[in-house]
Amino acid sequence: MLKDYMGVISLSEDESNIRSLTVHRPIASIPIFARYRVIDFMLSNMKNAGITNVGIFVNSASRSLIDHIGTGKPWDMNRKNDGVFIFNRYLNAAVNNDIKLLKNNLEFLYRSKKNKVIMTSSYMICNIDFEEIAYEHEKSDADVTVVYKKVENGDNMFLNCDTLKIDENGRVLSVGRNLCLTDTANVSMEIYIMNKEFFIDCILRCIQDGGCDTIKQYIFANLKKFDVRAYEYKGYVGCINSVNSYYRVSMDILEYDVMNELLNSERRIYTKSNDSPPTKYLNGSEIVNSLIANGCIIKGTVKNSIISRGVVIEEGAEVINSIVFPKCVINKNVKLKNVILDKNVEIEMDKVLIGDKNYPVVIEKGSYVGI
Amino acid sequence: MLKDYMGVISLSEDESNIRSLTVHRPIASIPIFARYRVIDFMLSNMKNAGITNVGIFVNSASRSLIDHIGTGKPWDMNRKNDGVFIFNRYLNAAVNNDIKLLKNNLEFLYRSKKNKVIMTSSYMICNIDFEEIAYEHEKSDADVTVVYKKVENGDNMFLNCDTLKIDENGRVLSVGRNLCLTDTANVSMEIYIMNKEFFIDCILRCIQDGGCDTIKQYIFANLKKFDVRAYEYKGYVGCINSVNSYYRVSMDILEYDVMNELLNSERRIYTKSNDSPPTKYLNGSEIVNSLIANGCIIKGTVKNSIISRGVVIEEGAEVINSIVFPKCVINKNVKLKNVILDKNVEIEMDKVLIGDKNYPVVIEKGSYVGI
Amino acid sequence: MPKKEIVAMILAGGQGSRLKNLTRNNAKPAVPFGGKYRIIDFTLSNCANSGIDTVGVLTQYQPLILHTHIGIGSAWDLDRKFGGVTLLPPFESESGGNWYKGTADAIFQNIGFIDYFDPEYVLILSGDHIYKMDYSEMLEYHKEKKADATIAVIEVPLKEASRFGIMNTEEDGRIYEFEEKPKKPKSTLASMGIYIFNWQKLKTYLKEDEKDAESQRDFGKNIIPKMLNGGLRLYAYKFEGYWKDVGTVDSYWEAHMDLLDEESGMDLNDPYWKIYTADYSYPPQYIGADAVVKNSLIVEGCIIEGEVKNSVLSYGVKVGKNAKVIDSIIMNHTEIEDGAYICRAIIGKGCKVRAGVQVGNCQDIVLIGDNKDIKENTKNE
Amino acid sequence: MPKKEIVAMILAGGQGSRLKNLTRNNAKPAVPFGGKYRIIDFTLSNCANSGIDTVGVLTQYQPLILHTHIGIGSAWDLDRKFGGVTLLPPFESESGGNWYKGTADAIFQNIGFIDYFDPEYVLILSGDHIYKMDYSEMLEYHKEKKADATIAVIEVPLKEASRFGIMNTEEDGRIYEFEEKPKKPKSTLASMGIYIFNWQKLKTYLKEDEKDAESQRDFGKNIIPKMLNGGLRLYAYKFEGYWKDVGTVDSYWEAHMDLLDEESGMDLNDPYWKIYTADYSYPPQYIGADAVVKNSLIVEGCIIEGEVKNSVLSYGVKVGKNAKVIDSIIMNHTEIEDGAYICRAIIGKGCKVRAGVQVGNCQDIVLIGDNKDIKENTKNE
Repeated sequence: MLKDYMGVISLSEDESNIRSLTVHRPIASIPIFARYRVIDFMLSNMKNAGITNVGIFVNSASRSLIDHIGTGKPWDMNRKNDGVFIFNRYLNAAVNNDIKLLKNNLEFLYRSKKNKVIMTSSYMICNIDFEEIAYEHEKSDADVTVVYKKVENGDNMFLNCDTLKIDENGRVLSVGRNLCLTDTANVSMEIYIMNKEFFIDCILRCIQDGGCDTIKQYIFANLKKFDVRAYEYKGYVGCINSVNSYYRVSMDILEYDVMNELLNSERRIYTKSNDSPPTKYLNGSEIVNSLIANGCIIKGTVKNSIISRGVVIEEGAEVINSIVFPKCVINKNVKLKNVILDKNVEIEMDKVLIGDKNYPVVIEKGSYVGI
Repeated sequence: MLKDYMGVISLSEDESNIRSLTVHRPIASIPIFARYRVIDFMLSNMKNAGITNVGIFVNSASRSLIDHIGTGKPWDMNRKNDGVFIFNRYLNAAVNNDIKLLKNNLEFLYRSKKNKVIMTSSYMICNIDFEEIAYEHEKSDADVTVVYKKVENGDNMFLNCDTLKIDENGRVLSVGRNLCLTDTANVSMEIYIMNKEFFIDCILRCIQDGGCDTIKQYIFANLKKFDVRAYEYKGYVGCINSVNSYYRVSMDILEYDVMNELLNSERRIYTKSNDSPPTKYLNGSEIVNSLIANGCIIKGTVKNSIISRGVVIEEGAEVINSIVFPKCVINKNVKLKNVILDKNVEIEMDKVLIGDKNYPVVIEKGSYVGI
Repeated sequence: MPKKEIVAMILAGGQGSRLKNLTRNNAKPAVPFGGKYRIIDFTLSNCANSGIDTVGVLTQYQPLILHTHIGIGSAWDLDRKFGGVTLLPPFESESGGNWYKGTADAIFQNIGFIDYFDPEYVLILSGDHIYKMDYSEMLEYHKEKKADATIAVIEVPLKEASRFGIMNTEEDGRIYEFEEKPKKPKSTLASMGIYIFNWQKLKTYLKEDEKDAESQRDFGKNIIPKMLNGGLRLYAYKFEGYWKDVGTVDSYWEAHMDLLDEESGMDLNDPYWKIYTADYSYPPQYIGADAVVKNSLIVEGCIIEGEVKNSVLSYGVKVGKNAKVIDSIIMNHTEIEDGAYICRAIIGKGCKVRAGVQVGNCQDIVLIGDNKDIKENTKNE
Repeated sequence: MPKKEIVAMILAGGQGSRLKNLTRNNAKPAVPFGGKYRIIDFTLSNCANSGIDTVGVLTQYQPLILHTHIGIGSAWDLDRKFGGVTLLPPFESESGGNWYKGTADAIFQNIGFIDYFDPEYVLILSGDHIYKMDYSEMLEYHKEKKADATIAVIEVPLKEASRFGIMNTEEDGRIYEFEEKPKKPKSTLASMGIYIFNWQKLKTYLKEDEKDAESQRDFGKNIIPKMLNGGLRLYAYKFEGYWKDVGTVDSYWEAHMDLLDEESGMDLNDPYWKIYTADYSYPPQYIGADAVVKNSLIVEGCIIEGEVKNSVLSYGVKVGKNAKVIDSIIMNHTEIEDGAYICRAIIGKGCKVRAGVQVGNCQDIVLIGDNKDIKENTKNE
């Protein structure tokens, strides 16, 4: 249990390629895998490592996030001392600038009795053992440890992610950006471990020196000065920074092994629960290779799809390779293929919506798709 | 119990004359009366009337407010259905504009099963019976009921407040602004009651027509069209919209009758509680006509003052006509007169700070006042 | 302190021994039901949905799971500043410790608790029935009739009436006679064990009954007959809707099959009458490529790779490839391995049914206790 | 499920009859203390501050106030997903209902609860002492000594030693003899009733003791001597600091006076060892223009217009003009009217001392129960 660590989740994430799902929310609170929000993974990773004090720093409008996190009870972080806190937009700051936000809330860091920090973003989905990484970090005596994944599909995933150039001792030499030109790449998972003192110092110097919008920029600009080590993560990582990657990661979870690794590990993923009844499958239903939440009523066909809480799928409807957010209604004989329905969408009887695997159709929250 | 009512607290309040206390917070979360925050009064008024669904709309940075409100447990509003919600700044809106904020969160209004709205601000401090007013409102068949106070000290308090011109039937004819030219005035307490449908309609029309920044402006611009009635409130009202008025209202509470009306009514005022021990008075202490919270250690003299939680007053120190926010330390032989200390201030031994009754000295949060 | 108009008291102390293995280490009201609920959730949710915010739960037999489940009542929005839910186990007082000797005695011993809220009315409920009922409507009826006591009744088939407490009423609903399990029933209105009393009246009768050495301290057997003898105004309130006493293994199984029947009138999906329960974080259900799922209720955490028909599966149940689960109830974290065949069975939590093993013969209902490792074909435990 | 290293069990079932009126309708651990606390808050806060997150509270005598006070343990941060605080009243099982017959029996009957967490160690505490202690340091000591059981002890004056259970130890702290209230004590190390046991060892001894018809089912009288006879490694852990058993009216009063004494070592203001309690919303204290307040502890909701010296006042106490409260403890919502004079008294909640009335003679301690209307001078109730 990492009793000396506090968590910092910086949600200064690039939303430019995932606008259609972030109209009403930051990436961190996009519904995912039928039951979760994106941020549940990093928050549960922290809980599972015994971290009880987490600050979430967010610049964009965060209504849905505040609702979701609440008192932090699902992550056992509803505590008198410590607990989870959301720090809101700093006036006039750009969305992907976290340094002012951190600076403005230094008190949170000072006040905590912890002396080390794990900083992450939310959009790298994984079920990871922070204890192991912290152990390696402390052993190495590095200033910063950054976690990365050696990917084989860098040519069509992880677009715009940081890539690390590493020497034989694991020290980070330089940081680039994945433009999907090669298949293999060392993609940074945006997980950083360092001493709290060092972290605070970076924030202050970054402000004083100017020129950096984010704390990682400051660290990467000083790779010669700081000892920054890379830790290779071998498990599954899903990167949610575009509609396309959101869709692909969602399809990944339908593979049993990925599902098992992410969701059925001893390290459980926690989320806010709702008072939904069991899902009711009626006689005409046909379900193949799908992930389904509670509270649904299913009379139709569901194949290779992800169905969130409280969805109704009427007789004769077919939902294929699609992702359905909570409380959608899919009426009789509707056909959906390669579609993402945001919350509270209703599709009228007999409608057909077919998207492309690489360009899934996205229907905005609350829409009624009729004639 | 007002089972059909929801509450809306709009914190689009003019902070221009109270800057020194609102650097880190909106007016709503300024500490007051040793134990409370300004918003506790309106929120408790709502709770005491049986209102269980309240939206708080705030444009300025609201960290301390979110901390204070939490899940709404102190006001029994930690509910599965209904409850208290904070709606944050709408991007790029001016501080004293509530209409965009309301418009952007119409879902909160639509989703509620209540059909009437009580809208208030936070800065008018009173312990008021909303049930009585709602009863009168419903009897009158008016579109809107607005609550006002006939004041006798309008020439030096209630600066910039709305003043109502009322006909013999209680209908509001026009709305002016108190520039402290006369002593008597009908000061609006910014409490409005109307149907939810009417309220939503006002929001939408206000946006469509343009020209109004706040919903009250829209209502007041249409006094010919709408039937707006005034309800006279006879109890104590303290208006917190300048440092001067904050100081005077604080001194008011030291009068037994005001204290009794505001704090010891059957309608209790609720607030977040802390784990503070009882206050310890030592042998040398002398306390006269003061309001003191838990968790203090008092060895010195306190006269006509308000001492918040966790304050230490050492031997020989004198605190007179002053207001001390939580966790201040007042060292030996310090003399304070007509002073406001914000949170976490420490005053070095032997220091003397003397302000004027009309211009109290304000020491900023976290300051160390030494040599 | 403001007073409360009505306080509900839920009798949740019974063992329910006819539920056999299901209540060996657990009180009947805390027996799992419907995949994610416990039996008492229905009564507690009825209280919450009826606007009753002050509830005492009388516990006695093996209450640990029940106490843990209810906690401070947050799941039912009953964690209130004044009122809310209070657990009332038997307690020791200066005059010694007393177990609850009967339903009426349990209330008698907690007169102090009820008096604290100074209510006009008391609603007596039992924690082991499956139904959805708006108690506020029953209270309206009680007030309208100016009754001293109102008893909820339900129409039962004439041939079954002799198994129940039967109310014989005037045309306007006033009860003139109560017969406990009559051989020749005169009516078909059976008591549901749901009573509204004027508290002051009830208190008087409870105190008198406590002095009666012959009394069994039971509402049905003692208090109601005494009230009738005393000339009090007792009225029957007719309930129309689904109601089931799940007191036996058979009725427990039937109630689950009713959940699967669209026509039964027990709909768990009603947004205006939600059934609340303590909720857990499990992953969504995973339905595999070769799975078949028909007419079933399944909750989160299940992994289905075989066939599930007419069944109710709780948290974290696994059904392996080519396994079949038919007409059955499977409790949490039980694993049905590949090729196993379950038919008309109730299987407790944490069991393992080994590959290829058959449980049940599709005729009698087979009940398997918790944490069993079933390696051989089983028709009766 | 992950296991827990240590589970704490707090014995909170006792009546504490020597506290007289204070425990007529309330268990001793729930008796108010120090203005805003209840006695058990100290033990629960010690658990929270020592990082122990799994706590069972064994209740028996009049537990309603205690149960309501503890709730799900939020005040002590003990509302945890796995672990937290669990209330354990006596319960009925298939073999019938059993009241707890002694301290050891109470633990014996809850073996199932402890086993659920599969702990290495069990910490046995009582809920009626006032002290601040870091149990994690005691656990460290226990591990260091490779002990089977560790008993916290405190040095007492030799002349008082015969009132306690006395541990006779080797130089390294190993206990070779335990004497319950010895006439000629060989040492001055008194047991504080705080034990750490290796759970598996304790379980064995509890099971054996349960078969012993002669046993009183008590840790001090039966389990510890049997362990010593069995050659187990028992160590004494010396506690240095404030510790007070508030079992009598006198010691209860003294403990309050200790709170007022800067030198006593019981500091409620320590930010690193907060004492937590269920907290209420009351207005700040109002100290009027003619009031005198010296060397006293006062909490919110009080209105002081008279004189208060060397006293502890709870929520909502009113002291009228020219009234004097000296060397006294006043419980919540009691009103001391104008000109009344209170000296060396403990006055229960909700009392009214009428104008000019004198309570106490400044010598013996006078104890007044709850909700009394005192119209005449009172020296003893």
